[in-house]
Amino acid sequence: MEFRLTEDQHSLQRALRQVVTDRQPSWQELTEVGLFQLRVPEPEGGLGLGLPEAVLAFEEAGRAVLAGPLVGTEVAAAVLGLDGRAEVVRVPARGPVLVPELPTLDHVLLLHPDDSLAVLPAAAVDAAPAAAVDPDRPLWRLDGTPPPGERTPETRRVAADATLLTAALQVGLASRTVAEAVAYARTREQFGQPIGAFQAVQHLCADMLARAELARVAVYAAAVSGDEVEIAGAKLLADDAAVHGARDCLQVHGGMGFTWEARVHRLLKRAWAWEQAGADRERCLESLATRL
Amino acid sequence: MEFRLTEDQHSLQRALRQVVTDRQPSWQELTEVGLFQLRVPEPEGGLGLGLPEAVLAFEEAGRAVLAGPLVGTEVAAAVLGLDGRAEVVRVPARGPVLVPELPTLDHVLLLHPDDSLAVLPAAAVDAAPAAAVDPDRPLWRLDGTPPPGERTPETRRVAADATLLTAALQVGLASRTVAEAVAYARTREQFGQPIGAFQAVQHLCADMLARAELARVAVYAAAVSGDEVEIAGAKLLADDAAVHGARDCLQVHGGMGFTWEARVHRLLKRAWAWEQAGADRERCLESLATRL
Amino acid sequence: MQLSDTTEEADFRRRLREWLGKTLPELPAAPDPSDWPGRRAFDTAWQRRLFDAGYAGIHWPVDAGGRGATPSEHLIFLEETELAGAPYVGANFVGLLHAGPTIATEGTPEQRARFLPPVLRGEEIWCQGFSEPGAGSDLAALRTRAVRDGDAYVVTGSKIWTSHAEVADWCELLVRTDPDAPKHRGITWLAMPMDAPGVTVRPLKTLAGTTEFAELFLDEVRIPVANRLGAENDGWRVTMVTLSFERGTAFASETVACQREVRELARVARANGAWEDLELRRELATLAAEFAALWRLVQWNVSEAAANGVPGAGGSVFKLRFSEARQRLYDVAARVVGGEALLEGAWSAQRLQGLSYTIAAGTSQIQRNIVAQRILGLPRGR
Amino acid sequence: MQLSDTTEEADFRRRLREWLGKTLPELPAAPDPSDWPGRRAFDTAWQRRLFDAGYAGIHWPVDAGGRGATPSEHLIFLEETELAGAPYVGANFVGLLHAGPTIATEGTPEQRARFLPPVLRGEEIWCQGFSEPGAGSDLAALRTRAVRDGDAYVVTGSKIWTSHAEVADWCELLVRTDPDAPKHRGITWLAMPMDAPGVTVRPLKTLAGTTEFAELFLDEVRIPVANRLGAENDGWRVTMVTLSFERGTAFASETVACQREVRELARVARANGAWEDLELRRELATLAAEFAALWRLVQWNVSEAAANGVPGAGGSVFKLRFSEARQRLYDVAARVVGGEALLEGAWSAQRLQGLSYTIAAGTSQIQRNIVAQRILGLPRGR
Repeated sequence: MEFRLTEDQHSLQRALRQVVTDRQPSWQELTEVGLFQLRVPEPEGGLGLGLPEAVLAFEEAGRAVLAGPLVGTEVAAAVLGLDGRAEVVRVPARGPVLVPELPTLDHVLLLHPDDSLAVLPAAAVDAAPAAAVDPDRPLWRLDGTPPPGERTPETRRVAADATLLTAALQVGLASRTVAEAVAYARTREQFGQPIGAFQAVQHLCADMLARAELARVAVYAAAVSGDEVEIAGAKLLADDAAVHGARDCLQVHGGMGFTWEARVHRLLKRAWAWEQAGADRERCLESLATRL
Repeated sequence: MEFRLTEDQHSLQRALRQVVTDRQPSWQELTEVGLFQLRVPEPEGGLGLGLPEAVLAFEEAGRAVLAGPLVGTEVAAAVLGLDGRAEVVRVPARGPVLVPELPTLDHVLLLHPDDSLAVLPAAAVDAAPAAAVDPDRPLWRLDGTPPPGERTPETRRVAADATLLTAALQVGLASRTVAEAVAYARTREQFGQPIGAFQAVQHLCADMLARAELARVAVYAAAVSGDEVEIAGAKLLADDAAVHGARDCLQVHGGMGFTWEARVHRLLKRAWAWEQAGADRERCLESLATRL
Repeated sequence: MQLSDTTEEADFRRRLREWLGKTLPELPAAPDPSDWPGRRAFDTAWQRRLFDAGYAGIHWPVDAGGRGATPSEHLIFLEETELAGAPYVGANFVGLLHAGPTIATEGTPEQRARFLPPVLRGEEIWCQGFSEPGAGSDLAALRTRAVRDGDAYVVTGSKIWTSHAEVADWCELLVRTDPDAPKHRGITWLAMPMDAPGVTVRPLKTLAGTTEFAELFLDEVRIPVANRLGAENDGWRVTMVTLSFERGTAFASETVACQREVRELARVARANGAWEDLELRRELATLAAEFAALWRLVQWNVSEAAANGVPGAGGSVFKLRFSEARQRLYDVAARVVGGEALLEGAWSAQRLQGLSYTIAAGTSQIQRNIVAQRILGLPRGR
Repeated sequence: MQLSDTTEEADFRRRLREWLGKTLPELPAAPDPSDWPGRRAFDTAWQRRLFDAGYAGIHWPVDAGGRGATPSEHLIFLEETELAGAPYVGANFVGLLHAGPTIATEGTPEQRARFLPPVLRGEEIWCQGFSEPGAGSDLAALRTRAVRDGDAYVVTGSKIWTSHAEVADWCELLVRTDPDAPKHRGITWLAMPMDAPGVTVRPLKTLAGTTEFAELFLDEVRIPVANRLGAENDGWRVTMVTLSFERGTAFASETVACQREVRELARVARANGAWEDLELRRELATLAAEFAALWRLVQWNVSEAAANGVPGAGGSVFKLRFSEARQRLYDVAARVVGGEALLEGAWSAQRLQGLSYTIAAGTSQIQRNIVAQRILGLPRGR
């Protein structure tokens, strides 16, 4: 056992952080840096790396709160060998089927509750634009009955990988909330001292970190094992770390986090969106219960 | 509307607090002071008061963490006109039927999940002693199938009143946990100041108070309205205030609360016991949901 | 303890209900939230109707032009208007619930005569200039500066979180007149005309994407000394005194509204299948119990205030529990409606707005400090 | 990142498993918890078996008589012994995991030769005299006083929360030798023979009704200066140094145990119908996810410690989450078993014992302070 980043993994992490941090790289740049080709075999022009590397990359994407159909495009390339932009969309237990970024997509990977998968050319998808809460993640509402799919070992892999990569995004986002909260708490003064000196704020931040760190390790381990139930558990913890973290980050920012400009709210809105992407809480818990 | 204590209610509260505070009055004393005759009509030798007065009295009993079959004895007298010691026992969704204080009882009022009631002479109850976690509330485990009961408006009153009076006990206990935590936090010093000066401890205590106060008002209101669903809501909040409060009180006491002598643990053990007496959480929530 | 109406209260409730039943159908449609002039017109027209029916300033003293109703009647008014779906106080909020009562208590006869009637009749709108970007929960740390120049104060600084600034006629403004005094001591209360030169209003877009609030930028605004309420440097006391006017009713309408929302959510859940989820059903039941209890707490605080003149220390306890229950309500709503929660709509707007409940008017952290130190008597830290 | 065993690790695991499979059936029945001499005999016999098989002091350096295993092997040892249901370290805890490593690091050759072999062979039992009733989480505020008198220290004071004091041969004792120095500076580490005149052991009944701990009363106990580890007044550093020995394994066995308990609880729930309660089922699933992740965090911290020599700052993060998850586990257990939770039994005993997890070895409040200030770099308050 050596459950820590290898030197190569550290390098990958550093390189990606440089590309995505503090700027919004174009889709072209993300493609060039190989974000979607990490797991594609070398003979097919990819980097031939594994799920752990993909998870590290997506953690950085989450930290930078990148927009775009990240998860689906990676999974389409790595698991289905499909080129172009794609998004994995789950038919939820209730409520509408929502497809992010539909007009930019080549494929919609529609996952049914039983994990059967319909691979749809995006142009053939009948959907209407809907006003999304997250301004950086436009949504389209699917019309009519979702077409049926099929179940193969590959489709189960699509379901599991999409959940895991979304969990990685959430872990990155959760770490971002800790960083933003701490930075603000260090400088903002109230009642004559930085608010970060108040125990209430310190404890809020400490719990944020604890949630983010536990989720991070869970996501890394699930990437190494590739186990579906472990992935479900990791997603559960990552969602909690991201949503709860973004919520607390906003609380630390007080009124100043309540403005549109402060951008703290974008962390929360994205955390909410990713919480429903891949397997949601109910589905993860169901999966975990099957092994008890 | 004048939703506050009347002068008579204040007097009753003061008088009872004097009898029960900081001492364990005997059963004889409790009987003499009229704890079980509060609601019995005056022509029958009672005080002819109402549910609000009974709730105020039981709040004081809870604050003093009194032992004995308080709730059943009151309800037996007030609703069923039965003299002597009694306890209301609910047949739970799962697990054993447990009767507190069996050998001291005259009657066991056995409530089935459908609120049908079997009034049993205690001597006829077949049960074996069981080692209780709460040392001041010995338990007997019912053998065999609980005998069936009958449903009348009176039996529904028994169920509702027992739940409400237990909630009143919990409210008193919850207030006690606040008082004990605050008293300790004011005097115990760590790192050069009273621990009550640390924001973390202050916030724990503030939340304890907020839970206790909300539950108190809920219990008072349910006593005035007598409404079954309002009683269920009050019990839910009172259980939370008591159990959570006792738990936090122990945390405030740190290691010193962990000794048998410190007696803080008795608050928690009693709160756990009363949580399961009357309607428990699941039943209260079911009742609340019926009106939604 | 008594929860039911007295004969007088029942009578008051019946008449109010009759009047609402007759009046509400006559109202025009509510304007779009972004149409500020439309909102002002709608809100002031409603206020005028209240005035004509004798319900304006229901809790104001009679000698200030109000109805002088008992706290119980005030509560009945808030409950019934909310249940009937009547308009909110809206643009009249600051005038009726803060600036007005402050002037009624602390104003000279001339100030009362000048400022109070237009508020009651829905003719003048007030906004509040208290909060500043740098001050946050530490309200008394405000830095907007006023320098005396003859018969006027010259005011420079900025304010934030001002509602209805776009359509207000007046602003109740707190300014610092003595920078050397301890922070609560050097503050003065001024009535600022919003059309005074040097006043700039900039809409402030919130995380919900709306511009419910504005920032005020004040650049050497001249405000007559006659517009000062109370003594110079006594503005903190002047402002705080008004809180005693509130008598426990502050969140009454919202509590009634939350109870309605829980019931509505149960209906949605029954319709879309979420009700079959035992965990969600229990969440809804728990919320129902909490808001029912919070309503009882409102009634309790109002009764205490009626008897003792002040609402007591229960306000912080209420706000702590209410803020958290209401935020949880919208989180539960998001689970009930599923994917709809990611789309703009009533529930997601409430969820976003609701994020302010544990921040605005004193964060929950500050509320806990207050409860611990002022109610429980725990010592301040070093 | 690699979770699977290396060839060497797999080999180590296989041999250990074989040995456990052969040895455990030969063990006598575990003694009653209240039978202290019986417990000592059982625990020391187990230690002797480990010694004979080469597993004693598995993580101790070879030159201290240990096996010098890698952190990964140490973790495998803890995992396999827990999975196999092997005895706990029990009475050997302080000797093997604290006093021993401290002596191995800071002791003179004579001290190492005198004290270490009996610990490894299960011949001498140690207890810990650190905590005091007045100090609590502020461990360094200890007041037990030691005054030098010739070649001995004369010690007077009291200690609390001492496990196995009834059957211990030695006590690793922290005493104050310089009352005028800053509180961390005037402390000295002494090895105290438990049979020294003036030592009184009083069993301490805990809220669980058991006497797992004792109080020590020290009345002018003479302890030879030769029993001092490190320099006078340097005891705080001496004690803290040992923590680096732990290398992330502190809660490894308990984490494995909690995973087993969650599975057991699911079995109980399936048997008694609680599994039909969706909310409870989800609680169990959540706990399963958390303990699985906590086990991964143990593996992470151990790997980091193996590479960097120290376990890093992750310890506080782990303890925070683990303490709370474990307490929740027993609260959920109480809901699963229903009325049984009010009766003495394994689950209620665990629930009561578990109340200490957020208190002992630094309260959760202290852990959060540590995380906030040492890891996140937030400033100390005034």
